[in-house]
Amino acid sequence: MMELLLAPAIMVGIGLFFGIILAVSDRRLAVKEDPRIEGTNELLPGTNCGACGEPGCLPFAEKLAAGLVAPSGCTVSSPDDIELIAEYLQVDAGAKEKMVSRLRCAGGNSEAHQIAEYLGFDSCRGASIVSGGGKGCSWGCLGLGDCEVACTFDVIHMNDNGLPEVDTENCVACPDCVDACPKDLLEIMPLNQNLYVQCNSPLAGEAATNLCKVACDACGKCVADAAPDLIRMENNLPVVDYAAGGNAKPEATFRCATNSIKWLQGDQFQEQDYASTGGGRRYG
Amino acid sequence: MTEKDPNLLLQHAPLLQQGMTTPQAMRDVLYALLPVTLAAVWFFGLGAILVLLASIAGAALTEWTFASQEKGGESLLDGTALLTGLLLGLTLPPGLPLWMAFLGGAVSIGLGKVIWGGLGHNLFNPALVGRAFLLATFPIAMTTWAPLTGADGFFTVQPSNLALPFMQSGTDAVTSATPLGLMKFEQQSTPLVNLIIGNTAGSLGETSGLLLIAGGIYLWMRRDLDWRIPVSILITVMIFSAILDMVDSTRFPDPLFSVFSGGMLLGSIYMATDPVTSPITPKGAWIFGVGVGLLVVLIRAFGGLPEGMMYSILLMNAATPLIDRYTQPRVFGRGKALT
Amino acid sequence: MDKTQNQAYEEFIKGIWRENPVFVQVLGMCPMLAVTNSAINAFAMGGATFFVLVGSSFLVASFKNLIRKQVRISSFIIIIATFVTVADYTLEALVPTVHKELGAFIPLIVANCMILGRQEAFASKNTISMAVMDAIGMAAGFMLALLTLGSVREILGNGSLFGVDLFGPDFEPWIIMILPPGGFLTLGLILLVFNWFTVKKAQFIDKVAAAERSSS
Amino acid sequence: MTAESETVGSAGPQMPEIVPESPTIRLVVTLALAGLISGIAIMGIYEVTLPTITANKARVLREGVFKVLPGANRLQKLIYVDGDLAPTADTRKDEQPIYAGYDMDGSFVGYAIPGAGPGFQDTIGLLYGFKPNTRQVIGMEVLESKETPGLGDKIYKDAEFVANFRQLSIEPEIVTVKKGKKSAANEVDAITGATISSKAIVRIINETNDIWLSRLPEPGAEPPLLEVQTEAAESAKTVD
Amino acid sequence: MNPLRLLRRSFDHGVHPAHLKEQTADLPIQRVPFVNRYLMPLGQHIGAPSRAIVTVGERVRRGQKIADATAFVSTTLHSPVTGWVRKIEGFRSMDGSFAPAIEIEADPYATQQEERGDPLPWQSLSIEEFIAAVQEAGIVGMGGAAFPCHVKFSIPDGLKIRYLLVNGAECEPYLTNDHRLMLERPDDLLQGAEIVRRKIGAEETVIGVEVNKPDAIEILRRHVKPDQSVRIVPLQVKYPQGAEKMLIKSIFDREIPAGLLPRDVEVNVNNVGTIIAIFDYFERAIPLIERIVTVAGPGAAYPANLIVPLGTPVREVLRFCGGLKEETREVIMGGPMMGRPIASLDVPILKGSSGILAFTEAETAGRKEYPCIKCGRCVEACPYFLNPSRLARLSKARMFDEMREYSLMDCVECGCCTFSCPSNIPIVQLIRTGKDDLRNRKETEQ
Amino acid sequence: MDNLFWIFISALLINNFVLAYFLGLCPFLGVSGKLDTAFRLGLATTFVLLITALCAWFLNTYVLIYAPYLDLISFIVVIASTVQFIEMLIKKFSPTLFRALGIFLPLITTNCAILFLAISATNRGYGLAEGLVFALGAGIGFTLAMVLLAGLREEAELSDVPALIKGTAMNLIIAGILSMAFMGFAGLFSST
Ligand SMILES: Cc1cc2nc3c(=O)[nH]c(=O)nc-3n(C[C@H](O)[C@H](O)[C@H](O)COP(=O)(O)O)c2cc1C
Ligand SMILES: Cc1cc2nc3c(=O)[nH]c(=O)nc-3n(C[C@H](O)[C@H](O)[C@H](O)COP(=O)(O)O)c2cc1C
Ligand SMILES: Cc1cc2nc3c(=O)[nH]c(=O)nc-3n(C[C@H](O)[C@H](O)[C@H](O)COP(=O)(O)O)c2cc1C
Ligand SMILES: Cc1cc2nc3c(=O)[nH]c(=O)nc-3n(C[C@H](O)[C@H](O)[C@H](O)CO)c2cc1C
Ligand code: SF4
Ligand code: SF4
Ligand code: SF4
Ligand code: SF4
Ligand code: FES
Repeated sequence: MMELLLAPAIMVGIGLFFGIILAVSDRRLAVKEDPRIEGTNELLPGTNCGACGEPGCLPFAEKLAAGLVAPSGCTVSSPDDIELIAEYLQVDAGAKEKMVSRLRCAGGNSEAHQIAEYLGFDSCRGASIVSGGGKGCSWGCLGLGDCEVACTFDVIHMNDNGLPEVDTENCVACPDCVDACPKDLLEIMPLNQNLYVQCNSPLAGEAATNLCKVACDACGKCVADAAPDLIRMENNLPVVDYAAGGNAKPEATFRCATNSIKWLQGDQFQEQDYASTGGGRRYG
Repeated sequence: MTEKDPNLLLQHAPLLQQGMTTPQAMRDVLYALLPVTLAAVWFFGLGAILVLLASIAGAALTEWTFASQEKGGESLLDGTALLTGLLLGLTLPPGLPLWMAFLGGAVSIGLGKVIWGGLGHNLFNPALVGRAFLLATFPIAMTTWAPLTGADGFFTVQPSNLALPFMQSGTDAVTSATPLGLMKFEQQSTPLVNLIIGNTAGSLGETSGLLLIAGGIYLWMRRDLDWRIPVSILITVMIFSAILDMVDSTRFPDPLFSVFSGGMLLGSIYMATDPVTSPITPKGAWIFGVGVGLLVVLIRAFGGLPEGMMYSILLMNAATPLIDRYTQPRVFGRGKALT
Repeated sequence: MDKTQNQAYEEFIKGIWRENPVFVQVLGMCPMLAVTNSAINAFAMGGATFFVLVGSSFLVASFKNLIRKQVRISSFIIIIATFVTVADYTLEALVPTVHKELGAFIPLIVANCMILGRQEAFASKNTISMAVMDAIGMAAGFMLALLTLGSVREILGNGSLFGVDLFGPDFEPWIIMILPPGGFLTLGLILLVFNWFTVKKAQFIDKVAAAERSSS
Repeated sequence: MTAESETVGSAGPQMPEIVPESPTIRLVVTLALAGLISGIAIMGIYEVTLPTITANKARVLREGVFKVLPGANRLQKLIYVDGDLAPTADTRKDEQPIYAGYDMDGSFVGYAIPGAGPGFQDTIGLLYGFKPNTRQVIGMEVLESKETPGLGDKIYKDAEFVANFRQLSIEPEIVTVKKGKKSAANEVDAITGATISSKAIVRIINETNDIWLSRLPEPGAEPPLLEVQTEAAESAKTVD
Repeated sequence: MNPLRLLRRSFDHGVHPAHLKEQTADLPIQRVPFVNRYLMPLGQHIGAPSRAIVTVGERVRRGQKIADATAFVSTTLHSPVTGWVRKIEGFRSMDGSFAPAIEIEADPYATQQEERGDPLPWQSLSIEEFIAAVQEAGIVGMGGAAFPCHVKFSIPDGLKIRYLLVNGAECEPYLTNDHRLMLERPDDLLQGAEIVRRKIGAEETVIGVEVNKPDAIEILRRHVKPDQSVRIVPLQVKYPQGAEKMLIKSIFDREIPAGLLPRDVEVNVNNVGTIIAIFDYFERAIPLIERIVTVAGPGAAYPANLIVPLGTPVREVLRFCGGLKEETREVIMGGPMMGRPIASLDVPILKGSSGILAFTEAETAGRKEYPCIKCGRCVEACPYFLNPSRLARLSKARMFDEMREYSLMDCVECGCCTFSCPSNIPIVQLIRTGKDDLRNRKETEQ
Repeated sequence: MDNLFWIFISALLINNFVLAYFLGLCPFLGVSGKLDTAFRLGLATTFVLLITALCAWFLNTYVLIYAPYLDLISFIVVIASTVQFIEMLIKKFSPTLFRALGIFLPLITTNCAILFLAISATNRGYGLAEGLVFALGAGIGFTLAMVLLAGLREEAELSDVPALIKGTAMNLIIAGILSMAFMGFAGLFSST
């Protein structure tokens, strides 16, 4: 009988002993931290991509819990997830506008000229330090795909024309590609800003079009055709300023001789068919 | 003057190159091993050629199958797969069934190289990964040492060589013991002359000390190997075996025996020096060598196995990233007060 | 009714492939590698794990409302440890030879993170029936992994499967397979094959989807 | 624990609960209660399986002892206390027993002595039979070893090797010689390719002898078989 | 410290490329004729670009100031020819980008005779006036870096210069312009050095020359005048002996700590060409409007050493010496180890252009890249004791923290690593890419 | 003394907990990405192993002689509680030490190396000194394996490891090769 009682007795003893020690020390030794941080962190996607502007998900969670940022700052989470976090923290989700990465260049293999051949480290950053990489237009895309490599979410793919295509649907607007491009051609912007200038060349007239068929020659027609103040010329390039002007309309693009201002809906470079141009990456 | 501009090339400076290329270095090692290979055939007969070919075939085939697909078979051309196969073959016992040698070659390249991303990316010596695998997989066959060529002379092929794939080699093999085995288990020494010439039992390529050293000198003259590694290994081994020998000369062999027996020379000249898996810094090379030396003496003197060269190199391969990390040279103008 | 049945099936099936505890979640590696040098041992370990996982999931799901968050881990461990002790003694009584082979690894089931993980992540938040289905699925997935590994290692390492000789006496066993390195290497290669399958499957699905898109 | 369980989450994000403070006393009681229930459960299974397990163990032990002491079919457990070998029924964990084997008539056959020591890979545990009047080892059985299959495991799989220990003199001490070189009564033919394991066995026996021989009484003065204790001895809980 | 070092006058590591100087070493300096179009980029030096002070259409005289300094680390530009300003706008520059430049059309009827003025009374100038004069002359370092010279001469309070070190190492293969200057104008060089030495208050002038130019050492030794405090030091032939930190290590056995400058070890380093430019300004009142350029390389039809007015398009310089051979594939400005390839022959000669090298298929093609085999040759070549193999791999993987940890920024891009790499890895290029990455990152972090 | 030495060497090299016994694989595979972290985890584990040896000895000597069947459950409860208690102490009194080592403690308590140590020290009948030496050898051996793997993984980070094998598969294979290399220590100091 003694035997039989011994096991439960020991277990209860151990349980009580440590239960009490731990409970007491929990009170005495407790170091306070916001328990919601961990909870919030669990709700975040955990990709640590940095799209929110923080070094990772946990720091973002800390700021969330402290009320310094809104849940919608995480562009990776789906709207439902954002709602969930907002609900959990009892805060407002914040306005969320779909942002995507856009390429300020349309001069692929079939439009822009090479003036010299580049050989070496197979990357745009590498090429850009060797006399600019040999592309005639020294502001244009080098087409070696650093942005493709940098994209954490695998939504950038080089097309047959040697230009990166962003899958706008899945782009989460993290700035990886922006950071990677040595020519600073990618920019993060709201998806619904449809009027977009796909050129980065500050040259005007023939100087521009000699280097690239689709370069903006700074003729200014688009400025004239758009709502007043919506577009202005700066450094030989049109700048669309949604804050300053009225409604953007596709009409502004109609008279552009070089097709460098576009009315974009969804992905860039949709209508082009490059199969006929021979395709392939420009170098090796 | 051509009126038309040449289509200029943009290639980053410097445009001058020293001249040595990686495939050339690999070929040099193959050349350096040629005499050793011939000696293996001389001592062990036709069977040696078969074992070497089997392991080279295993290595080359694996390289070709896996590593070359995207690069269009080019990676075979740099010669490293052949070298790995040959080096593995040289560490195998003469009587090993051919299918095992083939498997070893395949494992060397498969587990030792391809999986890591191919040439230059592996962190363990591929040939030794293959050998360690074989030793752990077929310990009996791998420690059964066929004697030198017998009556058949050149045409000697051990019956065990011809075992069917996946089948045992049979137990009737004539065996002999390696100098190290004799020393360890029977406290019996082998004359130094035999060790230097190479007419002793052992792995195909490890027996002839003289030719191994000659090849090493060739590689050193061609600047293909880091002399610090073999030198530090051999010195460490000499010092520590001398100490042990003084303590108990029946149990522990003398320094020269230690250096000329077993895989010591093959390992320290050709395998510990594998550039890919040894430290890149000069100081690291010294540490690496001393580490290999200490481990070899430890395993040979106190371990369960008579030979420890392979394990020592593999263990130091594992430590190489750490060694490299902590032996970075002092950058010019840094870490020193203005003098 | 139909819906819950579906869901129960879903919980069950996910553990076997999509969320396989070993191949996908990489949990419970220690028992996985330590006891899989033969298929029989793998089977016994799988069985014991099955018993412990299903039993403790059942209990945890039953008492989930009683267990306070602060002491939930401790309580889970006590529950699991109890089941393990039961399994341990039962095995020792019924199959002493297997028990001796498995050695210390039966008690170590307590530390198998997969089991605790399921309590934390699933059983303590779901109904009893779902918890049990999930546990069965996970345990089956674990068993599947154990048996795969155990069979490969036994076939190559010993020329037999479940103790039955396969290749005759002349077979040269690959001894490394039953040694520790063999465990690591085989599991690594199996994971490689698993990844390969997953990628191929994804590619296949992509291809089908692309074909559908272009035809429509 | 927490870090591991994070990787487990399966069904997408679930709302983490915000834990309300619970009174300390409740936590302690929950734990104690869990302990109580578990204690009872374990006690239960232990009681249920105990007879079978003890019987199993006793059988293994008996088989082992009888194997290394040919001719014996009864045994009794002995421990060394205060300079004396005394029969005992129960051993504490820190006590190392040996076994005396007796034949049908109850006359003494020899001692079965357990020993352990490092082998090639891990500890080797064994039991050997020792006959004090001839000062011979008369049987040896490996109980536990992790030696390499195909090589080291020959120490118990190779009948020839095990046969070495049927009639092995321990004077002056047992030595290993190369296979086929056995020429004296105290020599053991090593297994080819597993010299280390062979030597380990011999060394373990020699070392165990060093401990036990001095503790054994004069030949002829062995403790007699105490009938009352046989049952208890058979149900001895542990061998190792 | 290696006691032998003082004997052999060298630094540790480094490489030994073939000298390849035979092509031009014996060719006296010639003057290229004037052409009709010159292009003067406003940013020819390190530091802030200059500001044009002429207008389109304006007539300018040879030697007339056409652009002014915009900051202390900035300098002036002078018209290389007499003619008219035609354009001031973006032109393709050496690095491939478009940068503002002044286009001048030469007056075909002008004599283009430089107006040799009176010597400046340099003896009586205060150090501040001297520095202002150097800036006014538009003189920059001619050793390659094109660092505004006057900045180097302004020594902060508390520091003192003991040695004026004249860099005549010319360690780059092919180049012989410094060599020719030393041979042809030894007196001017010694006098120029004397001017600088006195002005910056140095005790001694040390001229370091690699021993593969024995004639230069000879001539200089012979021409030293008793009142000139000059020492000629022969140096071991080893690349990059001419890098100033290596030079100081070789000659004075002092290691300049990372981040510090020669002046912190009481030395001021100047290239031979720089000293000559200073001589020209103070003794002849000619500002920096032309420089010596070596045209060489396997692709050059007629190699030469030339006096070239700044702003002359490369195409015209090449045309003067017979153009490029058919098989030419690459044209490099500067030496083969550190020079930069150009994408177009229209780019002009700048203040820092020491050479135009043309390379053919043989030097440029067939460089198959293999993976790094960690052979350590680059580690043993790097004169800065970096781990180039690792830096290259880190740069490829964009591991920024590790790049800093391994002192990526300390690389001077000398090219020893790439030179010695058996796997043909473009290590320097990778390191430069990594440097750019790190710099951009620092910007975005701020 | 000899015995203690062999226990130490055996746990450290010959029967390395990770590479020969497959213990503590969760942290071995999970926390070996960074050298620094791996090293600190190793230290923390060594510490917990030592505590475990102490607890196990205490339980074996004073509690389990009365109820041996409670070994498993009492080990796990007592060790976990003790470690948790120590963790709280460290967190309170040395935040730096906590950040360096303490954060790993909860991770370690549930790993199987700890439990194995307690159980096998019991089964082998180790006394206090033997238990502690065993724990020390095991801990250092674990740290050694961790540090080697972490160094290799950091280096492999810069290699072109094929995507299919990157991650756990690669880590397992590295562990396999390491384990193969550690086989060289078999029989160390037992052959004499
Ligand atoms: C993978 C491997 C496992 C081994 N296992 C054992 C073993 O378990 N027991 C043993 O005594 N020797 C083992 N050996 C062999 C020993 O290292 C040693 O070579 C052998 O004991 C020497 O015996 P011999 O002198 O009869 O050849 C093994 C060798 C290898 C390569
Ligand atoms: C790798 C390297 C090599 C150099 N080689 C030379 C050289 O051969 N001759 C030279 O005058 N300057 C050379 N320099 C430039 C010197 O470091 C230093 O900038 C120059 O001598 C200073 O003089 P300056 O400002 O008058 O040009 C080299 C620089 C580097 C980084
Ligand atoms: C503020 C400042 C002061 C300098 N002072 C000196 C100096 O006293 N002596 C000198 O030789 N160079 C001086 N330099 C120039 C550099 O040492 C060096 O010539 C220039 O950075 C190019 O060197 P490189 O050709 O080796 O890259 C100075 C540079 C700066 C930015
Ligand atoms: C001096 C030298 C030694 C080498 N030693 C080996 C060796 O021991 N084993 C091997 O597989 N490859 C060796 N190689 C070839 C090559 O480095 C090896 O295949 C790479 O490890 C594969 O990535 C050697 C190469 C050189 C230049
Ligand atoms: S956008 Fe930039 S990074 Fe992308 S391919 Fe073009 S140049 Fe390269
Ligand atoms: S219409 Fe086209 S070419 Fe003209 S300014 Fe606008 S974008 Fe440029
Ligand atoms: S380029 Fe940089 S890394 Fe390479 S050798 Fe020169 S200083 Fe060293
Ligand atoms: S020289 Fe080239 S191959 Fe050798 S270590 Fe350096 S980068 Fe690697
Ligand atoms: S299962 Fe062993 S540490 Fe997790």
